[in-house]
Amino acid sequence: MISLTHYLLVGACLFCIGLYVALTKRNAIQILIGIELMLNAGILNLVAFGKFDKAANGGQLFALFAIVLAAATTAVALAIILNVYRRYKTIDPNKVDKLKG
Amino acid sequence: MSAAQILFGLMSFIALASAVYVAASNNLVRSVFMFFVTLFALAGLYVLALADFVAVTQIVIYVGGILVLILFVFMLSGRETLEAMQHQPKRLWKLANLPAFLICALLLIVLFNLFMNTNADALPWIKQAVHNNDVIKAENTMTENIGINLMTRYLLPFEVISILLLMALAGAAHLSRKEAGA
Amino acid sequence: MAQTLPYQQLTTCYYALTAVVLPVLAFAVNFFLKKGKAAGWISTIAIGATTVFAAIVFKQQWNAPLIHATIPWFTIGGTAVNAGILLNNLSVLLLLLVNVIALPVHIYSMAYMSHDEGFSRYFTYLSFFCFSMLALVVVDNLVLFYAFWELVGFSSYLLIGFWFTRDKAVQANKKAFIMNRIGDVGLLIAIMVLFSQYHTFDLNALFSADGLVANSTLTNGLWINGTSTIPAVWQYLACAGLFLAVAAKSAQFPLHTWLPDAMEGPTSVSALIHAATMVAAGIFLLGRVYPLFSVHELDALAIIGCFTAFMAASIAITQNDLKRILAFSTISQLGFMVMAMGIGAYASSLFHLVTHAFFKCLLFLVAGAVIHEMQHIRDENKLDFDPQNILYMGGLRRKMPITFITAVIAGLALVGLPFTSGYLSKDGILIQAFEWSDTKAGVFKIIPILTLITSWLTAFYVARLVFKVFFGKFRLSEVNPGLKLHVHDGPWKFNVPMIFLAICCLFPVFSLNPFLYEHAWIYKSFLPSNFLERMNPYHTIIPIALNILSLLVIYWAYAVYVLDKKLPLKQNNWLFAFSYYQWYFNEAYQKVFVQPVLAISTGLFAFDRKGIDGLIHFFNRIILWVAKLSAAIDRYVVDGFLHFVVALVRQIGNFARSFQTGRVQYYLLTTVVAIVAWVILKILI
Amino acid sequence: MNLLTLLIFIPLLAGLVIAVMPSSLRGSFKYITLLTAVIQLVLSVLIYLNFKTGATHAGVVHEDQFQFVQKLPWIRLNLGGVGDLQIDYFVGIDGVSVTLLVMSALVMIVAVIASWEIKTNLKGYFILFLILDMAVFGVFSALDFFLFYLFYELMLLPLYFLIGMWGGPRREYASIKFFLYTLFGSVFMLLVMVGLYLSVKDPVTGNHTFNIIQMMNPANYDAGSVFSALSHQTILGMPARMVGFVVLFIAFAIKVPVVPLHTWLPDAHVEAPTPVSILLAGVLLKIGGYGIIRICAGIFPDAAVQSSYWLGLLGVISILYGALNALAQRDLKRLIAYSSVSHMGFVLLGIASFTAEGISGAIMQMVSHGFLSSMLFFLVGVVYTRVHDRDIYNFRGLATLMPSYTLFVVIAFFASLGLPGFSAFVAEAFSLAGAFKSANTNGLLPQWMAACGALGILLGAGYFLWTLQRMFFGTPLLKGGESWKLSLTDINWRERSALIPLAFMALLLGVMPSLVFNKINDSVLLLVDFTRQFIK
Amino acid sequence: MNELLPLIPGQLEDVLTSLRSFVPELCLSGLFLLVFLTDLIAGKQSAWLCRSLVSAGLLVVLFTDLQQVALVLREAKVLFGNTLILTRTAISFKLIIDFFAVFLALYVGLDRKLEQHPKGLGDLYTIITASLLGLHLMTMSFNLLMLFLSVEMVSLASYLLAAYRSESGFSAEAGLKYVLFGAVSSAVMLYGISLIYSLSGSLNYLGSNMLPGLAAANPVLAGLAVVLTLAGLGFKLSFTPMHFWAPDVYQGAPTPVTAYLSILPKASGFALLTNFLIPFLVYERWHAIDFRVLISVIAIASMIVGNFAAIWQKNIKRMLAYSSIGHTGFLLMAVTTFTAQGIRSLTFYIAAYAIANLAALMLVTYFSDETNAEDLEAYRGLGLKYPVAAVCFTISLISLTGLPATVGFNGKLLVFSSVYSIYQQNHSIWLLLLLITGALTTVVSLFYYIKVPLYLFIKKAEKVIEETEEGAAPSLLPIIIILSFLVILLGIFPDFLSFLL
Repeated sequence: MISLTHYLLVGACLFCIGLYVALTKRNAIQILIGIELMLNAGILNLVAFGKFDKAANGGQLFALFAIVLAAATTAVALAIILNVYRRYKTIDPNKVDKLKG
Repeated sequence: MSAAQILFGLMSFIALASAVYVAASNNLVRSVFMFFVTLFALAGLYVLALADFVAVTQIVIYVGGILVLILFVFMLSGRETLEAMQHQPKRLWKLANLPAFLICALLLIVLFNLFMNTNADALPWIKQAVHNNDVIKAENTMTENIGINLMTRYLLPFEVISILLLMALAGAAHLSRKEAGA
Repeated sequence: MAQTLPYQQLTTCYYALTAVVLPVLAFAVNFFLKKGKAAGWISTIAIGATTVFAAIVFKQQWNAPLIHATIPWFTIGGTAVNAGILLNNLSVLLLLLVNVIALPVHIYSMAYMSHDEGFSRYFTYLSFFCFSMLALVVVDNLVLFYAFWELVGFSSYLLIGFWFTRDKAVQANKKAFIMNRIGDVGLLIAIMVLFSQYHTFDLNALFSADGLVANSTLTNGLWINGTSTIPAVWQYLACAGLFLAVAAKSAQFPLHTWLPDAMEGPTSVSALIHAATMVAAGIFLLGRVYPLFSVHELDALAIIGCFTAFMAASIAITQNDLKRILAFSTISQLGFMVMAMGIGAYASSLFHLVTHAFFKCLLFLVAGAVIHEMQHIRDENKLDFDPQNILYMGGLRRKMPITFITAVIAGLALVGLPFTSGYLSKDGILIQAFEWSDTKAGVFKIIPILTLITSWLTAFYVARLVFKVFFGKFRLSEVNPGLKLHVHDGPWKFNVPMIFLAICCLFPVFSLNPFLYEHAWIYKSFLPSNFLERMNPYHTIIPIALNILSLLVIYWAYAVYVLDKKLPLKQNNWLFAFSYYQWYFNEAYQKVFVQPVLAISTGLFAFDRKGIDGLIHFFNRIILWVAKLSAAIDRYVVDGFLHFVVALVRQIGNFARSFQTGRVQYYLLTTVVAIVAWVILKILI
Repeated sequence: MNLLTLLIFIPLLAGLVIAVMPSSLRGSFKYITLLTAVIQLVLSVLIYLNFKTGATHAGVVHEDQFQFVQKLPWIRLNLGGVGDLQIDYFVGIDGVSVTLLVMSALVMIVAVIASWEIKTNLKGYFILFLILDMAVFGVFSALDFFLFYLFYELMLLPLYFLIGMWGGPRREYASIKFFLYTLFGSVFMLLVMVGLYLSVKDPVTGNHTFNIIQMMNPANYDAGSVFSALSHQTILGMPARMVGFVVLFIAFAIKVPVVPLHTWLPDAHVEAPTPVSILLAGVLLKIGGYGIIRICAGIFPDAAVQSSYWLGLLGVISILYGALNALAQRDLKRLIAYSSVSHMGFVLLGIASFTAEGISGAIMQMVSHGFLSSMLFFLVGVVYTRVHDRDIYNFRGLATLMPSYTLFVVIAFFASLGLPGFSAFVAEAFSLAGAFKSANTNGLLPQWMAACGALGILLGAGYFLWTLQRMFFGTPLLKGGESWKLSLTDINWRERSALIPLAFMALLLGVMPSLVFNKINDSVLLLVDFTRQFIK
Repeated sequence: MNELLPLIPGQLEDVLTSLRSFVPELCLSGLFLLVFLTDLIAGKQSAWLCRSLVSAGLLVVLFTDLQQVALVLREAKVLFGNTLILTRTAISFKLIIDFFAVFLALYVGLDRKLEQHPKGLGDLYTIITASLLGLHLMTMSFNLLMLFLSVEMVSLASYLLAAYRSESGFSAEAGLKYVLFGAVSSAVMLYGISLIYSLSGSLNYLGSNMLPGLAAANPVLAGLAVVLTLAGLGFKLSFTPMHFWAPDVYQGAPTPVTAYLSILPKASGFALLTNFLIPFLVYERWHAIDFRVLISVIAIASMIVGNFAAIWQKNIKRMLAYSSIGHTGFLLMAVTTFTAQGIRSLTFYIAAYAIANLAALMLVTYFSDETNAEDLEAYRGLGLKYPVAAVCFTISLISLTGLPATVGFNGKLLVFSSVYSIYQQNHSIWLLLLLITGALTTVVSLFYYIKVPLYLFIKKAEKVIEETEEGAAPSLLPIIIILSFLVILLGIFPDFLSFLL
């Protein structure tokens, strides 16, 4: 039997690593990967606890929806990143800072 | 220590280690592939949590979908893009990242602290679920269950997300389309 | 009229009202007619008619029970303020006096101002003044009193600044108005104190024999009225305010300096306003509110009056400007009146007011006539000299006999020699001053003695004036030998008024007995005080001593100014040209009398200029300085605070937007920091 | 049709007419506006003549005693839990407002006449002017707090533009300063208004209400509500009613303006075009005083009475400070602006006394100052339009060049400095008398305040006479030399037609103050009576 | 077989009954498909067709919205197995959303820059229609899954819209920032939701487990879970400290999209927020977070940040963005009451804000199209050249400031009264601070709002105003006038609006 706390702890680590990636990387795609890590932390929690929700199965289904949404978000984000690359010839979000103040 | 626990430890280690690599690496392609590893490891963890369907979806969508998509972007944007992306200055530890690191570490400590203080296995609702036998056992096949739920209880989200995907498709297609064609 | 008055009284009231209203009609007509010579006649006819009405009112009302007629004016809160007239001896006397003085001055003015561009404007103002003055004397409540009190000051302002292109005139009228305003504020405060204590403005209710004021007492530091009790300090404040009003209007120390400056106005105006009528309004006010003053307050009045009298007289001695001499003389005489009020010689004070009005007015008219001629000389010979300086005049008695004679009569009256009206009134004051001082501590003896000295000083400067102007030779022609001299008496418009006024300066007008002031009808009508039984020796000694010494002084003056023809001031280089004896006299005069007096005089004048005026300038500067300071505060502190707030707001805004670096990861970091901070806060608390 | 409603909304109608007229007819705009103003004057005079006096028509705290009342249900928002939001279109007048209406109507006409000098953007100008016009009358007649506030705020924007678009060189600064200052006050007023609304219930319908009159009756307050006198609530540790009063007072004090909230006024006046200065000084400042009487003292009599010492003190400070500042000015318009501060100080002092004399004096002062300040600003405008300069030091001897003009200046100056025979004298005298009497009758103000206030009269003489002497008397000497001499022609018939009625009114009210006092007396007495019960 | 089988008929029955209360959303879905297909088929001409289709369709949706009012007269309806709740408030929000969507649908075609977008506008309509479905769901969602899903749906649509003008660097940049910030937010929210699920085992707000589970858990952990979820919502509402994206995105996005972003997601976000928070408040054993204090602090911070930072802005869109942050703060003020009255004032204020803000942004488009003016400096003297538009601009800004005789004032008044009435009961210092901040920031907001009329009317143009060749779309100004007229009309007769809400 694997303790749920362990899942939570792994999820927390994943979340924080993902957050760190999202905060520090100088590349939009890497940031996106960081975000995926964060999402997976959430999904992990849902799945782990979904074990105890057999009838409604909320956890697992939520995880499924989340995965699909993550995919859609990524698709959209990548399309946008591609666009930015066409305009700015960089995908470092810190160099894309004409809008500020 | 049961096999499940060993597997859990292994999977978690792989997932976290690869995630740390993603965080530490500056090479985009490598980090993408390490992320691939993370996802696999996570899928393993899902299986351990008796969510085989989710694990499969994870692999299919992420690996088959997202990662491929990312690689597509590399190619669409041409060779020079890839090079530009790869040739980033080597900065494993930049001072500028320190605040982010600190805040993430702090958050992690806080979360650890909170989770350790919470006996997750003894939460009231879990006890109640165990009591009601509302727990997924290893022998259950949940695919059927998921199917029924998707068509009844979660019919609305299921339909909505289809529209969402359609919209995302239209939008993403619009953005990536060549302008001259319009 | 709201009250039911007997028919007789009603007509009297209407006559009095007509007397007041006619000048304002004249004013209105002149105001709208603008230019034109008719203005003079309109005003003069109006004042003539007014005089007639005033005389009728006087005849009917003199020594009759007072008439108090009112109509409701407005109601404010619980207080109904009435407008009305109060006719008693005091008011009808003044009503008549003002008219009797004003009519000659009007006639005189028609000639005096005939060549001035502002002829109609002049009469417009003059009528307005007459209206204000006449109204002032008949009104029955403090609000109206204050109103006309200030309007009188306003018309004086207009008339002083009549030649508004002259800077000095404009400065002078500003000064006059502001000084009067100080007095007005005093009066206003006094009125408000009275109102808050007695809840009425009615003069009759307040100050009649058994009025509210008479029935309230000052005990144990409290001012007790039938209904309300307030600290006595408010009574002092009321009296102080009233005194301030009197001092400003009647040019008493320390608010007297505007009057000499006011001589920038036309001389005829000086004659009417700044000699006879308006300046007497202060005395009139004292007469109206007399019951309010307690013994100590009266003492203070006496002291100040006496001091003013002496000071002004001593200054008058050395002045060379004809009108200024007269102005200081006026101040001095007003000082007498105030002092008389202070010592309780109520009747004498008012009596002196009347007599003084005539002779001082006359003196001004004389001065006007002389100045008129001097101006004529100046214009004819195209010279540049001050036509008012008596040093340029001399020997005019042959050229201008009528003027001369009237001047002498007025001068004698001013000095107070027997057979003149001045003797009657002044004597009374002096005698009563001595009697009064007997009842007081020894120090108060100074007051009658100082008064006595002032009388002699008066004699001296009057003599000096007359001798300088009318005796000896015409000094200007000595300097400019080829001078064209067409000097003569004025037209009838000059002479008739002067002769009329001169007659009024003689004793029969006031008393058939030329020596006993107690027999004067005016005096008798004002309830003389009780301690004047002709028992005590003052009644004999004082007139005799006074007059003999006065004559002596006049002789000195004659000796110095007519026989000598040289100013005693510059004696040293000129002395040998004259007889030894005379020189000796001059020397003695210098050493014993003139120099000390002159020293005091110059000192006082300096004090007047530097001290009081200086003080006023100082205050002026302080106020201006405070004004600048408050303007600076306004700009830098009050507005500065506002600008500070604006800057603060902007800085907060700047801080808020400083997070907006345009870097999305920075945004995320900030957000996460906020969340983590919240969590830590939550854990800590 | 209710006369009052007609009076309020006629300008709006005219504004719409102008708005739809083509610009080619721009020459007629001013005549339309003038016609509107004249109609308003006629209406207001009609109202004045038909205004009944007597203790049964006192108004103030008795809703049924108001006259020319029109009360229509307007907004009924169902808000769920707390009942309907009850807002009425409720206008009516009592003694406090009736004279101000007539005064405003006359000043409007003068302002329209002064508007002849406006040459640009006529359409916008007159529309804004008419909106302002409507708002002014609305404020004076509104008896519903919401309506009052609506009109109150409605004045801000037109004024902002009127100053900002047609003003002098620093108009941007002046207009924004004015706007922010006033808005600062009114936004907090809004908070108090809401608090009052939630504290007061209409006894008939049981809804919360904005009815000002009902807010004056302590019985209408919900037990336990913030502003209920019985519940002794506190806001930030201070008694709630006191806080409410202070906030409202600050809002109106900015309008009055009371030192130290006055600094918008000199700037606004200096930069505003003449007609706007006239409106600002003649009408808008009065709204501050009116608000203090009607709203502050009416709704929070207890707090007003408690803080009357401070009100009086502020009044005295305004009187002296304004006068001193006026003395230090060399811009004629600024001088007059500061003199307004000084004169409006009397209003505050009179109100603070809570005596019949004081309050009547204050109202009289408002009416009087309405005429006189309009006249003064009009007169400044006369010189300014001719040579575009107002510096006192740049002129000398104008009396010779412009005798009629000088005559009006003299009248206006002397009337302003409180010369008897003009309205300001009666007003100031009774404001002071009230303040003086206060110590004796209700013990609210110490006498020294009145005495200090009297000093303001003296200082007033100082700056006006100085100006007269410096600018008008003496031999003519102008900075602009001959060209100025040519431009400085004496006033024309149009200017006269504006000045004469003002001078006449100032004189008339000075001679017959009963024209005002008779109409206001019952209301004032009632108000004094009403406040007296709160004096401890 | 499966133990769920017996439940299937009941649940299908529930779905079928729920569909009856789901007509507007069904219509929207149909409309979406229609537009999507039209866009595909019609190709180049699609913009015009889609526009008419969307506008007409939205009118139908509006009509069905109105019909729903009758359904919930007595009580709220729970639909689709507790995933949605249909209340009167939700209908109000839907009405607001659909009403403004009609205007937006018209507006997007009237913006020259968007109109000239080389890839056509057809996709835009597709995205908007789909997002409307998301918005509708947001207003009704009563379930964490639905919450996440609908928020994501709207977010995705928003990213796409912000980045829509792919030829513009600004648009792309705005899209990038938006998507990155948004994706992190949604990840955070998902994590928060997962924690809530972990602690309670339930996704339904009113499920038997959710609140007891959370209340029983470690308060910090439960609080954290809720706060992380709120963070995701905060992103949609752009309240401080989740506001950072807003100025950049609002400025960079095409102006009609800015209008969309500043109105619709905000409105439904508030519906979502209240739906999410109210169960916590109703549940008396919940003590982990005092939402009233939390929301008050956020509201105060938002009002201060938004209004104060706006003072510095030179670009009008950016200024409006900051101001919209301030308005969010003000709206949160209404949320803090958690009463029916408060919610009514909330909807009223949103509607008021939306009208004025829409008008203002349309005017930004108008001036930008007429003279290429984007910054305040470029507005110099335009007021005299375009008096009608400038007057409308002034009116709408006055309404945003909240001065009387405009609808914004009534909104402000209602919000103040609702907060006040709560303050009267509990004397919370936070509410008082809220009121004071609200008042103060109103003054501050005037400071920058008035700059626009200042530049339009009062500052004189320094150089000749250059007009663009084609100028603004002719039908833009009439719409603006209608909106401005509404601002005034509803300012004087707010009953018309409150009747609908």
